[in-house]
Amino acid sequence: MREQPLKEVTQLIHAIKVGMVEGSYSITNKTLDIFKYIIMSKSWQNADELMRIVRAQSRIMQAALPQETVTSNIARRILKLTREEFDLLHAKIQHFADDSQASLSLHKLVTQTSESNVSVDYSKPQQGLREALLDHLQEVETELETSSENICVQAEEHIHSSEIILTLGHSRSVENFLKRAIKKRQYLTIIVAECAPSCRGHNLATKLANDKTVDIIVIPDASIFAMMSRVNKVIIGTHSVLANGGLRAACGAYTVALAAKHYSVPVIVLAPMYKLSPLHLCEQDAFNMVGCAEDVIPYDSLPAREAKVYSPMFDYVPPELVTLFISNTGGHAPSYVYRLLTELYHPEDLEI
Amino acid sequence: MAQFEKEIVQAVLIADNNVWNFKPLSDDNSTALLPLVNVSMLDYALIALNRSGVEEVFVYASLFLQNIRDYIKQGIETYASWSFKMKVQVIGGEGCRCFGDAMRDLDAKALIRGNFILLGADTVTNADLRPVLEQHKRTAKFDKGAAATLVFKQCSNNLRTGNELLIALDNRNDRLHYHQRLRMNQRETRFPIPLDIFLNNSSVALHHNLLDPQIAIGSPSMLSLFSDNFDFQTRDDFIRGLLINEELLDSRIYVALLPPTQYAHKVNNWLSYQLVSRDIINRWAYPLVPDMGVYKLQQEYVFHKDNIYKSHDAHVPKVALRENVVVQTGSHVGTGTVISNSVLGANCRIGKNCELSNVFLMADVTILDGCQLEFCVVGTGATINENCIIKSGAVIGNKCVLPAKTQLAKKLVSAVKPSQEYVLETIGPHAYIISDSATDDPGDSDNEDLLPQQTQCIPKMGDLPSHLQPEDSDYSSSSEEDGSRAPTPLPDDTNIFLSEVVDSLTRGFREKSNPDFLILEINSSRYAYNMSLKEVNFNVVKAVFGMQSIREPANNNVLGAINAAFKQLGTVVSNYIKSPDAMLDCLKALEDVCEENDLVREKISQVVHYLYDKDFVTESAILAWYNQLDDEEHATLKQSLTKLVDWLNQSSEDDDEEDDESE
Amino acid sequence: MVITSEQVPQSASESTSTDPGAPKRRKPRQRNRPRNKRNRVEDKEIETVQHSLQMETSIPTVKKLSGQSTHESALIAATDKTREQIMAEREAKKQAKHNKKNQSKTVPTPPTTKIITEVEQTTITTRLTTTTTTTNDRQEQLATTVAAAVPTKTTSVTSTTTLELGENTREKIKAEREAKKAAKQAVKSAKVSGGNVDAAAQKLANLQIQTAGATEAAESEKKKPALSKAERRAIQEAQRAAKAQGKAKKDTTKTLTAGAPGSQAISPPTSTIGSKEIKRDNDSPSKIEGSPVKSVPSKTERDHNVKLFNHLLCTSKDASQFINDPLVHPSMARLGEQYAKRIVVGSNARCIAFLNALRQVVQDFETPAKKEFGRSLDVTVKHHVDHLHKCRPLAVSVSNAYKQFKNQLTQLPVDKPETELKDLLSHFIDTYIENQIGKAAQAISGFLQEKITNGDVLLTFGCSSLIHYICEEAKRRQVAFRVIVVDSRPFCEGQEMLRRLSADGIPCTYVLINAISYVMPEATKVLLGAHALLANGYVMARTGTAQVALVANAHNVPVLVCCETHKFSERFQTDAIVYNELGDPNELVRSDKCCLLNWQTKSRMTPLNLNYDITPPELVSAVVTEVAILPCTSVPVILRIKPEIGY
Amino acid sequence: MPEIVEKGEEFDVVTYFLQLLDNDKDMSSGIAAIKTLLMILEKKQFGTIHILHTTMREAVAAMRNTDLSIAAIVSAGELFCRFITLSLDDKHMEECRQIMLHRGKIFLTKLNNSRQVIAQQAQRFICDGGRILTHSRSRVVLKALITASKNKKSFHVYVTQGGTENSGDEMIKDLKAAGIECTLILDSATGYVMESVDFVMVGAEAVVESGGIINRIGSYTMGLCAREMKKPFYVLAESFKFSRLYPLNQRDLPNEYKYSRKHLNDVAKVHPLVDYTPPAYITLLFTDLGILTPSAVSDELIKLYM
Repeated sequence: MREQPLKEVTQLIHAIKVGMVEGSYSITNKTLDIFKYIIMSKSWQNADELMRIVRAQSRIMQAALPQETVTSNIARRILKLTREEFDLLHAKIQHFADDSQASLSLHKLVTQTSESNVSVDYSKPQQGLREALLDHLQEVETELETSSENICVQAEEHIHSSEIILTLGHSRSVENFLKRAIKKRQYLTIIVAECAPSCRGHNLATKLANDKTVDIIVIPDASIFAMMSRVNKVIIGTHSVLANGGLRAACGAYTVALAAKHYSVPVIVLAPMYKLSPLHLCEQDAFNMVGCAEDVIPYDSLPAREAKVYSPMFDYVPPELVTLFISNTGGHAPSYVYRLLTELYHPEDLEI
Repeated sequence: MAQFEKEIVQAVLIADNNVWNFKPLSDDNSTALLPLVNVSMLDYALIALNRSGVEEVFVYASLFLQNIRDYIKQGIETYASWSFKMKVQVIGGEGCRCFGDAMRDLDAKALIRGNFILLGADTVTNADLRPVLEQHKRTAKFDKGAAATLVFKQCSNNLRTGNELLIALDNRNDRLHYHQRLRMNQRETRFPIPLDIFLNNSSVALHHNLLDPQIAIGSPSMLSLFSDNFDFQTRDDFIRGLLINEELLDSRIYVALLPPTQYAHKVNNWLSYQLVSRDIINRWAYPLVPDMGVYKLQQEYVFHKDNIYKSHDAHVPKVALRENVVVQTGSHVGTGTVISNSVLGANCRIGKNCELSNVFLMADVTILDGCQLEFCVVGTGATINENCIIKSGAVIGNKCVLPAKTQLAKKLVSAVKPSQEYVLETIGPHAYIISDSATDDPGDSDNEDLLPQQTQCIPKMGDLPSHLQPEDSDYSSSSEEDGSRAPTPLPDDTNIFLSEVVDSLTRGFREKSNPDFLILEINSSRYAYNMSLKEVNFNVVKAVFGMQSIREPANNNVLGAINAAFKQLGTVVSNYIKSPDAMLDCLKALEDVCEENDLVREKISQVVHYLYDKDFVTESAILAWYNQLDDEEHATLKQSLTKLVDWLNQSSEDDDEEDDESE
Repeated sequence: MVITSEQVPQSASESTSTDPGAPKRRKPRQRNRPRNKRNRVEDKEIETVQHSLQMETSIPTVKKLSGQSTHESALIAATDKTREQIMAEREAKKQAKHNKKNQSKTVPTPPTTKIITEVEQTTITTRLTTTTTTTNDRQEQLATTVAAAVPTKTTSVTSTTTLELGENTREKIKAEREAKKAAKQAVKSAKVSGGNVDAAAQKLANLQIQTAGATEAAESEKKKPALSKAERRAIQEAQRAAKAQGKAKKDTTKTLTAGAPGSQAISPPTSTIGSKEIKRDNDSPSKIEGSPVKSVPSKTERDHNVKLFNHLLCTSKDASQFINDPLVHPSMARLGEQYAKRIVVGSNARCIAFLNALRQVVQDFETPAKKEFGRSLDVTVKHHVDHLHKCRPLAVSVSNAYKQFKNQLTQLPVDKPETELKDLLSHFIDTYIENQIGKAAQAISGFLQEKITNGDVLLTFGCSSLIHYICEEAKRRQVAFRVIVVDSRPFCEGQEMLRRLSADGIPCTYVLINAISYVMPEATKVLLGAHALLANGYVMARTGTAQVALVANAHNVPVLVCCETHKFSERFQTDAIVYNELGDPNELVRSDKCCLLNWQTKSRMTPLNLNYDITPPELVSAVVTEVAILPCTSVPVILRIKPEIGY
Repeated sequence: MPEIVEKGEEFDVVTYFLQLLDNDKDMSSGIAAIKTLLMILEKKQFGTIHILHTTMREAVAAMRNTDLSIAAIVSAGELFCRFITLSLDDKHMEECRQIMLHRGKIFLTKLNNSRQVIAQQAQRFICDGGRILTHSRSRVVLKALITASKNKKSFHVYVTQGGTENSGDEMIKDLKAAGIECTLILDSATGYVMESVDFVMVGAEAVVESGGIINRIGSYTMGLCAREMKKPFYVLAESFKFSRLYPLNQRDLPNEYKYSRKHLNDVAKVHPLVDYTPPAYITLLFTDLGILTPSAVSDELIKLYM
């Protein structure tokens, strides 16, 4: 990395590493703040420079925290925004309308005219761009804040009364979603797989159990399959959604999805927009992230030291195992994710 | 001491420890900068402090002060993760020779304002020290004389690295009473523990499986204590001194044990270096693992299966890496080479068809084709030419150049020709084998933990003993899972039991202690080893005869000895030998004894008769025993007994009466 | 302080406890295991109790008379008996000689009947005295254990059993002594009424039969013909004998009085049963103590039941309900306890343990008066099995073994004497263990050996003795393979598996079950143990197995289920919920700071701890049995030909 | 001026087309077709758009009559026609012809380096030490593999023979030349090899609206196997191969796609040359428009033709 990281960026990275900032929502928020700060700063004169800075910083973050895809997602959003705003202003000046969202497509390929294929040069200064960006950022922020809420409101549409729902681990959006559902519907039974070794499922269970009208069953991960035969719906959160509609979700999600498939139980995944990342699952190893061996088996148990002990954090869930995505903009089929992505990010920003 | 609000947490980091153990790599750089899994030890320590919320750190160095200064500076520039929210200062002077001096110096400088964390630069831990600090503060509230809280880690590791401890502490207030390091080379069979510890304290707990990661929480008084007594050279001196004359100095030491989930270990020699490297690579010290970008901002490695950490731009074919390997950037490995359980520093070049296992390469090492390395360390910039075979704990110093076909084992090789007396052999223009014995005055290194027994030689790397002695089965939990076939249980339980009984009996005999206690002891050990009653009977008798006094009795008067013994221990024996079968066991035991102790064998008939007289065994038992003795095996025994037996047969009644009278 | 100082070596040795051994080692181990768990305080207690007993036994006879507490007095009684019996014995001998001397003069006239009855009485009284004494000091000892903070059952058993040994011998000896006395009296009377000696000898003989332990004395008697020397001595001792005998009388009476309360407590029993009975109702209170105080009050338990599983009885841990049943043989009682406490787990282990216990029962079984051996035994065994079922639902392996045993009973020949039948049965049990478990395992591993080849990566789940055996075998054949051990909370049996495998030097990888998709790509074969194989080809095994099979299928890894045919079951089942076993929900609580702690307080929230799940046959590539490698679907076939297997 | 101009010295579409292909073995028939059409556009004068269209259609038809498998040609032709219609506006015929020619050039250049783009995209999926199965010969796949091996990735490639004309052998030859280790296997060995490979990577002659592909016979089988063995099935195809066709199954596939010209009159005896692989069996499509899921294809086509 030739570019020097900003102080804020390094601090954020450290905070995330140490675990002071956790949960993709808060990470996203913090990242957004940083970019906001960058935009407000006078360090750039034109869109081009801005984009370069953003790229650089997000690249640094990516290198430091390859697992936290949300940071680069936000960066992409920013870049897209800049482009759009720029084009808009540009268009205002010389009446030239460019179908901004139409990315690199067959249509474009065919209709390319000489002038349109030389890409817009962003380097020419554009007054009012900063302001435009800032208030556009406002929208993004609000979207971020409301995303969880927007997902919750759809709870009624997906859960009927006296359903048996299975979930895994503890995802913030799932928690809210289920709470909403519990409020609206009676006699729900919620089965929570504990998701060892961290067993965050326990927290979720205790959080939900405050309500009288719902039955909470906590099961070890081993009995997922056994219970699945009675489950009507599987509702899980995810760490991020990949370009092909696959998931990178908490470890164990794959088994859940597979079991659900086996009993043909619909699998609903709650994924706010900022978790959509235009990446494909390439080399398995880089994809995953392995935690502490200590969690799995105590260090003092001597045989453990002879053996290799893994506690991976994520599972890849292929799209065909997912029935439905619920994002803050509504429900989507996994096969439609690509579209969302093209709307969300500019194709030239896919590789930052 | 009473703290005002908002006191900043300070820590003292003692650099360059155990210089001697890391020869020759410690010759031209500080041990604190010795890379462990490609991250210098100093970083580990600093990160540990940072993670436990320390705000100000004083790195105290005496040797290579400048290097450390530079290193810290550079670290801060490259956003080393410890540089956040933590102020790091390097202090120290060439003058200071040992830990004690450092402490005194610090006291003089008066930098420490409150309780502080005291850490060796060679400590690797992921522990959060805040709770320990709190604990120390609490104890300090109650006990103004609380000088320090030592932090230990429980570890059932059957490998000695020189950090193992035996301590006695008051398990009500965790106060340290006794502190002894365990020997590294030959295992102790018994520990002398001053009796008064038990006399003066109502409850004492002994911990014999502790590891000393060189972490301590110090009160300001600790420093002053050092400056007051100049004989305190090392931390151990300090502890010893305080323990010996507590009331004199009116200050006490407390102990805190780390929770089992937290990792802490000290790298004080190559052996522990190897051990800790393995643990780090196996992710026991998480998050202090290579792929978490421990101290760099960026992540350097990609984690692959089988604990392979490969840098993004290392040109190493997958097939070359077996398991537990870390490969730094820019390293290149030739075809046909196989690497396992090793660490490759930056820009290492390894030729074709080499075999590396348990090898630790620093940066810029070049290894040419066909070499075989195992259990060795190769310093920065060293070059190893074709077809060398290096193994079992050899250490190749920085910039060494080994000529082709060199074969080394257990040797330390240094590039520069050191002062004469070390050099054993010269194998090349840039390779001198130097002596690894630390016999010379260890004072010249900061002998913070140079233990007397370490002066024999520097512990080497080697094949770590398998941790799996059958006896450490921590989980019988599902042991019943097993139907008929399981690892056969350890046979020597009974022997341990026997030896213990012998011990307690001999002691009891010597100290004329109350038989009740002896019985109690025996019972307890009986339960400990889960002996059946039969075995107990058998062993007790065996033990009685196995006692020193009977094995080598004064002027070979066995009977006398036995008589004496039984006078003292009769009650004990009779307590076990009641039923006929017990008597039979007893006699069988005797049988065994005869095998070992010929004095007894000669006098066997008398012995038996003695037992009979003293009513330990009945006539019927003796007869039964006699009958079941088979003729060829115990011919001598039998014929020596015949007399007794038929005498019994007839004259039973007579001595019966005597017995009746004597009752 | 001495004690505390002792703790260290002790604790050390405890941490390094003995580890699983062959079945012969089983019993001690079972006793040993919970010891590790037990807190040391009450460990000491026990010892002190023990020790106090022993001390008192060794108090010189002078002090004896000053017995305050019933406990001590009882002991004293016991102790001075130990002294007396020696004397008594000797007297008896003298008497015997005496008779022999008088033989010549005596005139044969047979009033035998009366004498015999007399003998009977004496023996019975002795029984009573002995038993009562034992009860007394036992209860004392229990009292102390009760005082001790919740001792686990097994400790008290160890202590009691150790005592028992002592007791038994003491009883024997006493009995013996009484016998002698009886004999003597008999002889006297014989002398008076000119009773013939053969009668007396006869009586002595059958007395000896009754009172084991008297034998060698009897031997000596028989061996001693009327030697002239002996005779002379005998004469000169006559009066001393009289004196001694008087003394003996005295303390029998004493013991009788001492024993009085105890004796009416028990209905005067027949010899062997009687002693057993006492042993039982001595053990029971201790066991009740021993059963861990389950924090789950039964009511909260009830409204915390998962609706889906209301039909499954959650094995109630209330020990008393299945302990103090007078008709249960101690070995069975213990086994039941071990089942309930999950000390004996794994269908093989459970089966073997059951059979061993069964052997005990058979050995100690006595046909009630004019009952047919097979039938009555069948009844008792049935009762025992029910008892076990109460403790924990029977494993399929066990119930199968039981079935086999039953039809063995029906096939028993009628004409043979009881002892022979017993031998027959125990032999049957041995063969069953040998064939169904031992041989089967060998056969199965034999089948699998050619399936395990160099470079294989076996993936296994939980801990299965069979699979461990197979791996050992493969290792012995120097196959270069490694094993991935998949484990799951809360049982974590995989850790045990890992321990054993790495003890054999097999390279292992250890993951929890939700990480299985991470390791599955490496795996080349999946080996699974089974609890049972159902008739519709479904595999019933430790919960999680199905998941492993599922993921394996998703990765096209062949799944082999290893299962001896004695685990095959006629049951049909299609999901894990109809029939299953609920473990203790508290096991899910990880630590005291786990938020699941005291879940009972939370409304409507239940940790659910299923024991088994059902793997559908389509997920299983093959079942490896000792018969052959089969598809799941051919289980019924095996079931059909099952009787021919093994024996 | 009147349209009878230039009717003379007939510019023969087919010969031109064929010789284009001869000159450059690596050129795909699609590109050739478009080149030819452009050439026509250049060479000829058109009075009206109608005429233009007709000529184009004729040209396409002519090219279809050649012996090559037509899928690519058809799609390319359609694309070009579309291109014309889109770029036509009510300007004077002549100038918009100029525009067309200009755009055509750009269009062509884009198409030409599309392979390069695709190869780049495929890189991250070709992992070191992997094993790849591919079906007979595809220029795109070849390019992708070669680029991969260029940046220090070692992997093994299994190549199927690919029916009667053993195009697999050529593939092997090329790979060997590029220093990639590879094995030639029978088409019928697909199922056997599938177990051991990491993923399948095939080219395509046409990508149809469903997102499925039309490719040399055997691809379908391969897809089925891949699905059964849960291996990813990647397709590499340039965007001009997208064609507006929606085959329901093999039978529904038009004959002229399946059979070469000469057999068309009776197809009872002969083997089809291509088969249709439904989208369900395809994991991803690598195109110069980016990495697409099958469902994205129809999206593209819709955008173009609506």
